[in-house]
Amino acid sequence: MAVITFREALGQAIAEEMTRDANVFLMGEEVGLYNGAYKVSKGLLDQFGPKRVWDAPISEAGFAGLGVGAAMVGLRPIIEFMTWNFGIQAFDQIVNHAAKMLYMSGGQFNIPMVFRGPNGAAHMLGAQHSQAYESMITNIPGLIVATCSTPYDGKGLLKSAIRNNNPVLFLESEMMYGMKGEVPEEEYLIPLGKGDIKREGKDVTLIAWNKALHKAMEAAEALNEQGISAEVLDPRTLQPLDEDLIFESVRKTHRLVIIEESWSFGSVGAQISDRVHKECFDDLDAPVHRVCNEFVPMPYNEAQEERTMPSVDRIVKAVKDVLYIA
Amino acid sequence: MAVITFREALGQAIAEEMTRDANVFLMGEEVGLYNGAYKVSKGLLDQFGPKRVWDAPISEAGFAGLGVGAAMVGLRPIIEFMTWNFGIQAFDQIVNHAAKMLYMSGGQFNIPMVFRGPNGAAHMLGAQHSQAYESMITNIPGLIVATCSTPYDGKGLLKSAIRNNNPVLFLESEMMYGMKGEVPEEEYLIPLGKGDIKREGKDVTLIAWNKALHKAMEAAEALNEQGISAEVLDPRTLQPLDEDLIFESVRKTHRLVIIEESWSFGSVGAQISDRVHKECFDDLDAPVHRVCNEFVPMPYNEAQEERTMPSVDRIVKAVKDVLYIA
Amino acid sequence: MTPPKKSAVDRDVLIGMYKQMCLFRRFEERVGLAYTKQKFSGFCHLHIGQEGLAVGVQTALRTTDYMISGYRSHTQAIGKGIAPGAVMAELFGKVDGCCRGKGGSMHMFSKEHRFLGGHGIVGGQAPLAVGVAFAIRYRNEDNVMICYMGDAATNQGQVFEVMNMAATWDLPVLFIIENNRYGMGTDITRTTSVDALWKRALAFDMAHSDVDGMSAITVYNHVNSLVESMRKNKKPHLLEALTYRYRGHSVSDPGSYRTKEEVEDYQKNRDPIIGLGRFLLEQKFATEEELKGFDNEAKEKAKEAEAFADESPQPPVEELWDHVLVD
Amino acid sequence: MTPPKKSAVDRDVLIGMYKQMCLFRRFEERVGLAYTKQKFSGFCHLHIGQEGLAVGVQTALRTTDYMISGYRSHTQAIGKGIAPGAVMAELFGKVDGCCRGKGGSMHMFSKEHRFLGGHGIVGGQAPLAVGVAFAIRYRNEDNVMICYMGDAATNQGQVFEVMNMAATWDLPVLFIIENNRYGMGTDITRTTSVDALWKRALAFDMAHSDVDGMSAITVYNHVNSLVESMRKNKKPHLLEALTYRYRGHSVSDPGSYRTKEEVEDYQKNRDPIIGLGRFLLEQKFATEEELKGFDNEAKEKAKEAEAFADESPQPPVEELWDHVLVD
Ligand SMILES: Cc1ncc(C[n+]2csc(CCOP(=O)(O)OP(=O)(O)O)c2C)c(N)n1
Ligand SMILES: Cc1ncc(C[n+]2csc(CCOP(=O)(O)OP(=O)(O)O)c2C)c(N)n1
Ligand SMILES: [Mg+2]
Ligand SMILES: [Mg+2]
Repeated sequence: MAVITFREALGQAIAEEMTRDANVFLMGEEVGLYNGAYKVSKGLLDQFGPKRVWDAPISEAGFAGLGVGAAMVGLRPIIEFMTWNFGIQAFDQIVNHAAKMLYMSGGQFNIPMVFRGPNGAAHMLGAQHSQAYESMITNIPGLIVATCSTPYDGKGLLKSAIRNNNPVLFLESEMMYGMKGEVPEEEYLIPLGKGDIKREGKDVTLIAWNKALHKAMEAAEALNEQGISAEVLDPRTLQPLDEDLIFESVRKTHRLVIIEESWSFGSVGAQISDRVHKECFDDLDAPVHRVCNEFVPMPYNEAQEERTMPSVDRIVKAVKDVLYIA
Repeated sequence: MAVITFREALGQAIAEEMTRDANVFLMGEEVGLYNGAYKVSKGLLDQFGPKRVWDAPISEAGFAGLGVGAAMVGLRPIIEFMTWNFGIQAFDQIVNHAAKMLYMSGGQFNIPMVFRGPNGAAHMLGAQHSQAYESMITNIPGLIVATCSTPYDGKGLLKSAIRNNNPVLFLESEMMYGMKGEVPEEEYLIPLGKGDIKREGKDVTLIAWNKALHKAMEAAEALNEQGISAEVLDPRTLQPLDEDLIFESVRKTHRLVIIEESWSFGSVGAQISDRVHKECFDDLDAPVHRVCNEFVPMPYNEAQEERTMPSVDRIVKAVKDVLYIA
Repeated sequence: MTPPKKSAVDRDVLIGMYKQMCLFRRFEERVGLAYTKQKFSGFCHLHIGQEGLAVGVQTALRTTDYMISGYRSHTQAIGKGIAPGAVMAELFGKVDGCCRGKGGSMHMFSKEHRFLGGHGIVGGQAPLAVGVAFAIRYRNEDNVMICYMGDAATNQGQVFEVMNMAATWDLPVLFIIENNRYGMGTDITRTTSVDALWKRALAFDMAHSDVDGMSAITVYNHVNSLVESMRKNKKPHLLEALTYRYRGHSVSDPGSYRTKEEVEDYQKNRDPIIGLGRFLLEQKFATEEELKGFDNEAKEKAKEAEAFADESPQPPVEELWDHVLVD
Repeated sequence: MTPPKKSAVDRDVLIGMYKQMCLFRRFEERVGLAYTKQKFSGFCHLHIGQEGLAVGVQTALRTTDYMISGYRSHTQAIGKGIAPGAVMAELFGKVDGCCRGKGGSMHMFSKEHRFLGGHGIVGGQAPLAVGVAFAIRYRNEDNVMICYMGDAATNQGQVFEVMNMAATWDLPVLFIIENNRYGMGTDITRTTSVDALWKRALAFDMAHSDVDGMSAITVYNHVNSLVESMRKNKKPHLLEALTYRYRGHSVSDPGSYRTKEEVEDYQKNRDPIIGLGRFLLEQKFATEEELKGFDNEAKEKAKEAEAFADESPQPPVEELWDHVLVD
């Protein structure tokens, strides 16, 4: 099996789907001539030409809405936000148009498109370039929200997202673009709406996604050395959540810690916690614990940024709390 | 005590604070010559003149950002969104600028301003005019989010919001503007961050805010006739939440039902549920139950809209579920 | 009195436009009445007075062209092909409404007739229109995209953003500003620094023009030539149509921000139906009785539309769960 | 060789501008080096090549005027009064940084010097600037608000929205487009339909002009007269400054989208420091040695700034909890 970077895996997914379906096109800032701000779309302009790979002006509301309009009449746009921090400018087109078109039109106009780009903090980019947006966008019916923690998941999920006939918001990660992983040569798709047990365990369930998944895996290793068996569950799709997989795991371990590199208030983690407490109330030996970003805008200072984000230590501590051990 | 409408109470709050502080000004669509789309600002243009009451073009990002800039240099803007459905166009200025300016500048530039307008569904306005936004905006540090269910609360909280030296997002309700209530003639303020027990009870706690509060009160009456004593708690401020008041009530009743006229996923209700389960795990006799909008864009059809929103019946049923009675 | 110049536009086209304007007028009047009779609720924005623009534009189009508009679009939807009954049923929230009662007054859609919506976010339809124009170029069609917006919508940031893209990439979208002088209760001159809205095109080196939106013939001739050249050169165009609405912003707007005289001047001296009727008489294309007959036909159609909507059943409540996502 | 025309601008002002440009150049060079020495990380966008505009504008201002910019604003911040050491310390995330290490390269602020930020959302600073200009009018001050933005920022919707408001309400904001021909790796002509960015003002009947941003003197004279008239008539102005950046978009950009020849042409034939230096020599306002001396002074100041930043301690980690809300 080939070992490629995350950005190559995502780039392959786009290239394969553009080859398969002439209606698929890519638009975003720097995606063409510059080969992508993070080189995800490297080579696509040469391969598919300027009619299918478009360098957009810095007008997120405009080109996001352009994508929605094109999707209404049969094209299948991939709209890249250089980062999701700039995607917020397109929330009117995403929330008020893409998410509602099928419903308002009584089923006439579905919107088969993908909005994608890096989400969450990278390293020392300051408050305006370090936000995670899943908590806001998963609240909205009519949108599918998916993310990925490995090159393998990234390629398989992005292919499914592009083929999906609804608006899919796809959250990548700047810091993981260079990560390497095994990716099969032959075509494969990973279904949306299905989570993945990344590590079996029996004493506690850790739920984490995107970059935070790897901190959870690291914590699971550290816990393993202390005789604590942690199961690590990656939901992959955040809306709709794979509740069956989550409940099944929690009913096995009876303890849950949710890790997310975003603010805690009304987050995806808060939703998972509410649902687990409701459906697994009698299976829980302790309340759900959560490890999130501190409730502050992202500081630039390196040490402050590090302390703001979840760390392996904070995860290990949360597990001990949920196990009521020192 | 005078009995006035909700809109008059809010209008009085603005007029009093504009009289008290020459730096306070009001800007929004139709707030001046038209006396306000919902007549909240009726008479303010005549009273304070065109230098302090500004009719804005339909440019929400623009005039929201104008407010943030004016607040950076000592003015105290009140920015009205005709409804919060249009406020989403200003999310970049609210989330990326107003919420972060103090932090990014290392404490130099606080943003004393209020963004206000009606939030949530009214009656048969369709998908694009019926959204509740508190779930999205309460996720963001650096913003205070407050709402109100009575004319009395509205006036007192809005005065506090205008005097607060941080950005306060104030959520009103179209359907309640005409509601009448007792409002003292003498000046009074209601502190932000403090909830309010609207009805004492001992068997179950109902938490609801804005328009949904009145459905909770109606349900409490219906339950009372069935011998069930429901406590109704109005958090008033959604960010930061009055967790002490909430925990105190739940520790007394041991059962909690949260009612919100917004989508459930990662909502304020999900956050309250997560916190209550965490801090009152041993006090709960049943998991927290929630009554929310169905997870669909708002239908226009009257019966469908009614079924989509929380109803007194659904609240009563949830209470019976949490009490494990048929 | 010099004899009137012979009409460049042939009789059938003119008669067709006259009938269509009568239908639009009578339909919207009946909608207003139905609202007061509480047959439906929520927002309702009537297009009465702006029929000359709607009919002039529609008559210049092919059925394969696309159209999108804001919330004041009941009759633009009918013009594009949605049956009056289906529009009225949608207003009444009925299952035979063009969106099965889930869209309402501001959200009329028809995939079949390429009417891509009524939309409730001012200016929000402009990026959608440019996306459709993008698809037209992508598939080398020679259709055009008609994008209506109000005068006040021209101050929306996303409208500027997509005008730049349409002009930069040559996308065949005709932006039509329905300048009825007001955005709700605000005279457009109070919130806009330019004295003519077509000037917005100067920021994009975009082709532009203005037209008397109260004259169906003028609009028809003007738009006819515009769209023909756009089908070839694919370039966008910004058209400012000077028009006027007789009713309030919405059915619940008292309209205190303008004088009765101003409204009456338009109704008496610039009404699009009276104007075309007079021209038809001058050209001997129709008689007074025939004009009367066309109007009665229109009233009848409006009446039938209401009857259809009355009889249409409510949609099943559980249909609220449909059309959130497709499989 | 006809004798050079006598300078309209007096010697001290010119010498001051020359020194300031040397400081800005040497400071940013040292910042670039410090980045490669990994003294700090994250984004870093250098202003090298655009000093003529920064100094020409700053020299025409009063200290009471306000300034706001984007993320390429280290030296605009210094020009407005923030000590070079405080800017460098902020880059290093130190406690003596102008924002206590919490802002970073893109977010330099000074309330005292009325520098209202570096901002990282392209175009996001424009509405803030118009709000400050609104406050200037509100309080009848005769200050002006300088709002820098990049060429690519002119395609942001919120920029158009506030230009309309500034022009409609006469708000004293000078929008300065730093047209360095590129937005990251995209030549502005590839995403913009107009061939000159000042044309954006035509959409708002706003006063506009352009200027050679590579000549400090030209900029100074031009802006000097602009701001004087703006202090009286309160009207906004759109100034397109044609300038150029010698380094990549950010420190991590290879810059493959433009030729070496293009960059070198500016560096050799249009460099603002060389240009002003030559003029000073022609005017006998300075000798080669003195020019050399000024440059050495600049290097020294840049060195001191780095030393200051090196010595400045890290902020306490728990300060991450401060400055979220004020009491
Ligand atoms: C983004 C947004 N802001 C505000 C509103 C509220 N609103 C609805 S219609 C309207 C006036 C629009 O006037 P214009 O564009 O001239 O259209 P007209 O009603 O005259 O046809 C306003 C402010 C909205 N629907 N969308
Ligand atoms: C709203 C938004 N979209 C995208 C970005 C990413 N980005 C940062 S700088 C830049 C290019 C801006 O170019 P220009 O405005 O010309 O400024 P310059 O860098 O040339 O000074 C882009 C696309 C951003 N910061 N904000
Ligand atoms: Mg109008
Ligand atoms: Mg540039």
